[in-house]
Amino acid sequence: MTLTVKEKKDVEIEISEAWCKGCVICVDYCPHDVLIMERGKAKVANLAACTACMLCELHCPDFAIVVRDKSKE
Amino acid sequence: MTLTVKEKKDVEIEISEAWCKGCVICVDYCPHDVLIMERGKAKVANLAACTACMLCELHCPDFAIVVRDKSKE
Amino acid sequence: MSFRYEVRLSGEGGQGLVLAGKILAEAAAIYDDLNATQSQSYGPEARGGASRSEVIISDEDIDYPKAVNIDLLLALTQESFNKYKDDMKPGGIIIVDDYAVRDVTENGYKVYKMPIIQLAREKVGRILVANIVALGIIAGISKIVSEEALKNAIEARVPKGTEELNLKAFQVGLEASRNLN
Amino acid sequence: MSFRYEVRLSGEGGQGLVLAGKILAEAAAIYDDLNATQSQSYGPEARGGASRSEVIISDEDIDYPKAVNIDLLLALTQESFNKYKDDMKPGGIIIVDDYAVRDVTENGYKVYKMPIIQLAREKVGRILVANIVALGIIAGISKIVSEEALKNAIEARVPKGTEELNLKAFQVGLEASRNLN
Amino acid sequence: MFNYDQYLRITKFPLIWCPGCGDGIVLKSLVRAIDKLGLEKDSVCMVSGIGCASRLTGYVDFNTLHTTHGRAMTFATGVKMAKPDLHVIVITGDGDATAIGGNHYIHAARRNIDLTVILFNNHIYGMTGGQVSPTTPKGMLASTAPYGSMDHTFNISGLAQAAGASFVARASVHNGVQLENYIAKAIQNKGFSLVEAMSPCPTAYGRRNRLGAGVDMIEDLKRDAVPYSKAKKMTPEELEGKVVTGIFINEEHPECRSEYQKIIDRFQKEK
Amino acid sequence: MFNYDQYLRITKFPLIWCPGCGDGIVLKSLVRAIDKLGLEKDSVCMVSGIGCASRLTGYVDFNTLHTTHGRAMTFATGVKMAKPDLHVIVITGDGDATAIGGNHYIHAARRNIDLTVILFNNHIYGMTGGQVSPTTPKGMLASTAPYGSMDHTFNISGLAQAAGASFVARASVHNGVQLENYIAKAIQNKGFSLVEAMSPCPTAYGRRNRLGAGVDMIEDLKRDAVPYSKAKKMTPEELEGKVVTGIFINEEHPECRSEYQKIIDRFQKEK
Amino acid sequence: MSEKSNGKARVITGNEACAEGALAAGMRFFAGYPITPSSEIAEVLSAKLPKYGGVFLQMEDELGSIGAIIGASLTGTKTMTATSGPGFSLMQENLGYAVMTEVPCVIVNVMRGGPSTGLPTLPSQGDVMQARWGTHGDHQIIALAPFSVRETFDLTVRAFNLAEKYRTPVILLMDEIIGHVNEKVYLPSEDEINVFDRIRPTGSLEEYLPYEHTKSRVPAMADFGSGYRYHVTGLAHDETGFPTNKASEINKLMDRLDQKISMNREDIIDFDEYMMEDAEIAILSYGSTARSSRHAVRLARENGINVGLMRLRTIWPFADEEIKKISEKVKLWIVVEMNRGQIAHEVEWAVAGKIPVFKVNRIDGDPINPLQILEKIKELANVQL
Amino acid sequence: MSEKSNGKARVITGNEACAEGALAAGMRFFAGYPITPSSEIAEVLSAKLPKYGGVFLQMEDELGSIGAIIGASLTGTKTMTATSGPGFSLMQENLGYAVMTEVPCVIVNVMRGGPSTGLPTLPSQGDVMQARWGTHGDHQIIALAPFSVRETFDLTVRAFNLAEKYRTPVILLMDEIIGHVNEKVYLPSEDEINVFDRIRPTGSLEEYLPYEHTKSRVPAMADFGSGYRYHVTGLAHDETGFPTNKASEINKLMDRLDQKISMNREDIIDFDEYMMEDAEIAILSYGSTARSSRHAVRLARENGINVGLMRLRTIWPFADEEIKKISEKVKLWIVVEMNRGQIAHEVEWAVAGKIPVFKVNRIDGDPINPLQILEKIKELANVQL
Ligand SMILES: Cc1ncc(C[n+]2csc(CCOP(=O)(O)OP(=O)(O)O)c2C)c(N)n1
Ligand SMILES: Cc1ncc(C[n+]2csc(CCOP(=O)(O)OP(=O)(O)O)c2C)c(N)n1
Ligand code: SF4
Ligand code: SF4
Ligand code: SF4
Ligand code: SF4
Ligand code: SF4
Ligand code: SF4
Ligand SMILES: [Mg+2]
Ligand SMILES: [Mg+2]
Repeated sequence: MTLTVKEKKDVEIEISEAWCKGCVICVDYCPHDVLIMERGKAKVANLAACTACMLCELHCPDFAIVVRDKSKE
Repeated sequence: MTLTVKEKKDVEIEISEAWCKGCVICVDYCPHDVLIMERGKAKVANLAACTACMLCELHCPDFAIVVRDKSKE
Repeated sequence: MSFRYEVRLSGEGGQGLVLAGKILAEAAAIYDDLNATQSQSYGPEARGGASRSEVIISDEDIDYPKAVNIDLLLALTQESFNKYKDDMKPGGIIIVDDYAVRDVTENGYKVYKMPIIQLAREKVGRILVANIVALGIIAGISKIVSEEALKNAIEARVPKGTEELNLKAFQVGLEASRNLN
Repeated sequence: MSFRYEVRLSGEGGQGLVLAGKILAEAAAIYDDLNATQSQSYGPEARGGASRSEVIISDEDIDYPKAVNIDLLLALTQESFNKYKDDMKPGGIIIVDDYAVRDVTENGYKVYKMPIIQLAREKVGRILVANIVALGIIAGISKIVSEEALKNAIEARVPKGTEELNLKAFQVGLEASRNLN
Repeated sequence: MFNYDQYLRITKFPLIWCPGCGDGIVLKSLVRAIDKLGLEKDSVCMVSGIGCASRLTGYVDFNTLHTTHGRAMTFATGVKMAKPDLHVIVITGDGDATAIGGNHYIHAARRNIDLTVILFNNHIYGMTGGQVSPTTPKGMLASTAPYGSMDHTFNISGLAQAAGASFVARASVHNGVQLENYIAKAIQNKGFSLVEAMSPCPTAYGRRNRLGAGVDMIEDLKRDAVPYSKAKKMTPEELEGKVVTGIFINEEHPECRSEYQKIIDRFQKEK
Repeated sequence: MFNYDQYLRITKFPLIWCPGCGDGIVLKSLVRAIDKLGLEKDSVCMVSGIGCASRLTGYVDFNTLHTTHGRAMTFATGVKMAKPDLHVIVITGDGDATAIGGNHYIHAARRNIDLTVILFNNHIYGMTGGQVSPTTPKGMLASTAPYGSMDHTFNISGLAQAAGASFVARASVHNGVQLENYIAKAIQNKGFSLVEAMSPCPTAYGRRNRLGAGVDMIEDLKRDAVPYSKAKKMTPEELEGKVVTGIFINEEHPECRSEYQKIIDRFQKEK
Repeated sequence: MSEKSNGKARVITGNEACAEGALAAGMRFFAGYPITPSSEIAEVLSAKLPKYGGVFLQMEDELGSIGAIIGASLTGTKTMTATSGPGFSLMQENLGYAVMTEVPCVIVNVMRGGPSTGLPTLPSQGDVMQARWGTHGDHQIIALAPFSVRETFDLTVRAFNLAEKYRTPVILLMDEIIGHVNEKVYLPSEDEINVFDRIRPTGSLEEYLPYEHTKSRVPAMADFGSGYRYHVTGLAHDETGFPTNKASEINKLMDRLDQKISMNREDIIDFDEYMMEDAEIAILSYGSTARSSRHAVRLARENGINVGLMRLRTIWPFADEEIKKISEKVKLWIVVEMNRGQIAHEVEWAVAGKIPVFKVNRIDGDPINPLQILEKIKELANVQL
Repeated sequence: MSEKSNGKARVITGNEACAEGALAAGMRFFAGYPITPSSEIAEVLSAKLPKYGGVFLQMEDELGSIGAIIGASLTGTKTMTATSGPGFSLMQENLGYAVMTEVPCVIVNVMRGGPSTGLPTLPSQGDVMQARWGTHGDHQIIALAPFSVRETFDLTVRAFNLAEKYRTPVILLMDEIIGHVNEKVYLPSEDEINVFDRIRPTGSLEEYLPYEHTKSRVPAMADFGSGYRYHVTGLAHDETGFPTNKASEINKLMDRLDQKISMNREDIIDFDEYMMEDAEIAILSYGSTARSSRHAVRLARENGINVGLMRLRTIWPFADEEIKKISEKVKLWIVVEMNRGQIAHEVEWAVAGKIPVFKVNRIDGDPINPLQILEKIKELANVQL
């Protein structure tokens, strides 16, 4: 149920399909159009653009999106 | 039960013994020492001094004192 | 055989009759080792109006704590006398303040008209202790509790600092009752 | 002999199944002059989660308004199908959305897998009217209420201004069911 | 002399209140205010809760309603909404209105419903024998505050204002005329109007705190009174222990029942 | 990433809240604030009433208490008075706290008891399907206000201040970080602390009033937010329709349980 | 459940029917606080009352709601509130006030699962005894329970009529099933409905005794503002309405309050008998469980079992004498209800050991299925008959 | 009523004894709102609790008072509130919450005349049925009624013990006479008193089931803050304490709540028999009217009538089986109470018609005089025996 998108970048975004309710809030908050909606769930469309600003994670009401900034770990 | 003190003056003070609870408020308010307490009830002692200022009547909590200013009637 | 002695103290709110009843009960129960109950009736407002305090003294368990067959009635006001004079036992004792209670229709009772409030004012100096003066009179007339017990109970129960005043009031009452004999 | 026909509409909150049930009941009761009841079950919160709406249609008084022996089950989601598929009458009709409900263990029922939501989206243009598309399919397959009655009921019940859209949805459903034959 | 009798149920007299209780002075001011405004007796409805102050309704010859503890405001709201022509006056105590009845108090104020509330503030639960009230000043004794009241006290008038009242005033029984004037103004205001009447309770509050008889407590109220105009220029320290009297707010804002009438007028034909 | 899981009962997920409901955002801020302060999980007690917001207590791994409608404040008061070491946090809605629970709300504030109240203000009764609330703005529709809400709305924060609260702040879910900061400050304050969290209810409020989805309502909150510092310089007309955010009060005054401790300390030997 | 009438057929819920019945009975003031599963009553009335010139008011809580309807009723208006268990608990103090002061009003409780917050969206009949005894002090109460949407309309009207006739609050005990079921009904037109209005005084103000010990035991009731100025208090009071502590006056009041209900029990008590003529087994039920029971009776009859149904429309005062009478004809009772047997206890009391009383209960939020009852019937038919 | 003990004799009221009993039982948190005739309990405790390191809190109302004591109890503290009829009505919602969430606490109701404001200073026993059924939803309750000052002390201690043992609110039903009568007592010393404390969990947090279906039906209860983090809700819940709508889980909870009382009825039910050995007439009474009854029994015995007294100390759960057993030995019952026969109704139910049940009642604020009872005894002795 968990879609993990990994790329060679330092950022990793995890979206739980089971918890995501498709409210579009994360998409709305993302300053870099990283996220899109697909069949009622959020999805990472352009991970490369992600700056790990965390706005999406901060405001997802359903704890469905997790952004890992590995450079900070 | 009603003590009516009539004098030739224009003022008449009526104190209901049944209703008076002896709280001394009228005596305290009277600027001219017209009233005194006697055996736990208010009593007119010096009607002549009364100026019909009405303070006693205004503040008797038990509706026990009535001041009639006949000059005004 | 066991005995049950019923006392009703009546007057108006603020005359300290609940306290007097409690002292009487404690005297009997704690110091004379009898049983005793005290109860009171409230007006609709628990303040003002006629007041009633009842003490039952017995050498047995007291089941019913209300007076139904009164041995001794004290009345400090006419209103309270009128309201609470029923339920007297034939031959019972009625003690009234002679000034406040003018109208006593006495048939079959021992009636004592005593200047209770006057004694408090004149001999003790404070009307407030009329209740304790009355206790002295009750003790003297009824002998239902011992003087000693009542003194102890008074000392234990009245506000600190007023013990002497109250004991004096008790003494005044006691003596007034002695003068009757 | 009298008949009792039980319909259960299931899906998730927001799919309009309560409204669909109400329309079905009104079609039967008001326009086809039968008796009908509609009732629903709520989750603990009356919002979200699996939703169930039941319609009983009969030519007699309906005492028990809950489905116990279901003639027709509609399921728009897998979750609701799993939760509400019990109590089917042997030989009863099961209509599911072919995309959302993948897992149907059919033994002894007439199962119709229909692209209900897809029809709503593609042929009517709004997913929201899938409930009415489903009504069209139900009408076509079960014939338990007349097309006329359902059309009247839809017109009377849907929000003003959406009548045409909904009637179209109904028609789409109806036709989809006709293509089955 | 003022002829109170026409407004009173004198067969119920004497009043049950204790000697020196200030509640009777408020009652007098209230009657004079009604007389001054020339209100018909039949047009006045007085609603009270439970408490010493709330017994007032038994003594006045209006449509009178002695309700349950804390709920007077809600009964009054029902009366007013159902029969807006009545002048609805709520009689309540500090405990009745702001302890158990606090919610209805702030909501009636919020709605700005046309009620006139006379709140008798004696800093104590009088009727039940002197328990601590939300208005008992810090440090004062009460039967359930044997070591002195501990909590912050409500500013009753301030609370009504914050909640939405359109008329708020405070006066004390030491000045019966002022009280009368404020009550009259409160009745005239179309909206939620509060008159906080400071009234001594010698029995349940004064005695335990050695404040003397009612007459002494009235003297204290006289001494401590500070007019609002003057108070505005004083520091909190200077105001310590003072009783600010005056009209704190007197504004017009939309009144609940009148607003509802607009809805009725709009839809009544539609039935 | 922030590791929420350690504070959550994830087996109870997904949350019951509707898609786009803002309550989850407040929950997140709350968890981060607690983490920031480094509170022990065992030392935290969360108490809620009834309503959508109040379902929060089921999802957090603390000592959690889901009480009756409107009474959370009183249960929390009991917890705090009996076990002052616990950090007691009240989770409540606008209806829960200021309609049915209004009295306990103002009294808890009056006592300045050390509770942290997170009040989810979504302008509506969400749980019961969209009835009008004391905070529904005038003119807005609700299932029991089909012709538009008629009454004056409570200024929830202002009311807490008037009643005696020592910390009062407002933030909205559009700014989760600010919310987190205010909550942390509120927990740190020893006294009654209110954080009014503005949260969208798309289902029961947004839909009926055609305000779009949750995401749209959050955009509106973003648009309408005015910092307190700026708002102080604005006229009431300019503030019309705005949501003032910021810390309105942050003062120290005597706290109920600590004051009581003084009494215990004074008398405990006396037994 | 769809008795024909002049009107046209509608499909509405019990909650809607309750609102309609109230309007038909002349209710013009509603105050309430939302709670599942009763909220729709308020919602319908918030839209409709202004059209009738009436007032809808959402109060801050249930304590306030019942306070407001009592106040409004005193002005001569017919008033109502609606709630469910938790709110009903909060109304108990003022419910007693309405009994004591004899203020007509109708309180609707759409029962859901309890105790406490319990099962907010699921049906129950768990508040039946609370309706009888929820407020402090000895008192009488009237409570009605409808079993269909149409009957909800009818009993709502009746609730107002009884409230007005006997100057007393009347409780309408619905349950979630009845409140939420959509059902076909023909609602009666205005002229098909009997509406009773409280008796108002006609004499002079001086003669008016608002709590007069009349022969009917129901004193005339004046509207506030109509010229009869009088006093209303929840304290024990005399015939003039003023507080008293006199035992004789108190007894007079208490007896009258009791008698106005107990003397008129035949008028108030209402029940329905279904297939009882030759019944050997009698089922007793009310509200939605009476539907399951009736269904079960039909099924049992098909199985050749002589079973009938006594369906209470009036829960309080209790139909004990009527039950006693039936007990002489039948062999046993089965009491069916969505609680642990609250009314069964009263049936046992009424029957006083003459014949056995069995129970079919359910308290888990699921409605009682007719088959559950049928099973019990069969079991008892085999063993007992 | 003054059973000797080590202590020294004191003359105190029932209200004072209640406060003393609570302290002796370990009560350390009291929240209340004043009301006649219970206020003295709060007054005594406001002075004494700080001396015990406990907390006294006057709340804004009764709704808040019961909320506070439930909250405080969850921290592991023994808690109490005291009120009278009107306040008891206001506590009903949260009383049900305490039942549902199984939070021990003691609620004292010093009964005064009702309904409504009624007779605030006069005695009554009118809230007996309310104690049983006042809150919404089906539930079990424990209620005790003392008949003397000393027994008030004892039953207050017992109320706490039962509350702790069965994780449930316990109601102490006093009446104004017991509350206000001053009586001689010897209070027991600490070591003469049995105090029971709730069972606390000992296992790991992970294993802890706060609503476990144990054999005893009473799950261990953890203190908030002690490391067992769990969830408490008034919604129907499973063994973990989280809300559920599953019928099987709900039934499990409801049955356990019922069984923990019903399975232990013998332990909870407590009554006293006085001169019952050879009694032909049995009086049943409780609280202060049991004093009048005992007095009457003595008088009747002096008249040669074989009468005895069954005096209930536990009102709920009801001693129906015990009554049934006694009914086999006596010829008739007389139930004496200051209401219209609330417990008499239950006696009639228990007796189920085997022998007649008569009543002596009073509802005018006057206590029942022993002579009133004696008269009834004599009348029945003549007619029936
Ligand atoms: C529900 C309820 N709780 C408590 C009481 C007891 N009670 C009667 S009056 C009162 C307080 C009165 O105080 P306040 O309102 O200040 O009026 P006052 O007597 O001081 O005028 C209380 C607690 C009651 N009658 N009803
Ligand atoms: C005594 C009582 N009355 C009414 C209800 C029904 N009820 C549950 S939640 C709620 C209102 C919720 O509104 P709010 O507090 O704003 O919370 P939200 O759901 O909006 O988060 C109501 C009226 C109840 N549970 N208990
Ligand atoms: S972390 Fe920032 S940039 Fe990356 S997806 Fe989230 S909102 Fe967009
Ligand atoms: S914000 Fe969260 S719930 Fe909403 S769409 Fe994005 S991931 Fe899904
Ligand atoms: S009227 Fe004035 S002067 Fe005359 S007695 Fe009264 S107070 Fe004194
Ligand atoms: S003010 Fe009134 S009651 Fe008081 S002493 Fe004077 S006359 Fe009597
Ligand atoms: S107790 Fe106080 S408020 Fe009540 S009547 Fe007496 S003095 Fe007035
Ligand atoms: S109804 Fe509103 S508040 Fe409740 S969960 Fe849904 S969106 Fe959130
Ligand atoms: Mg006061
Ligand atoms: Mg809300």
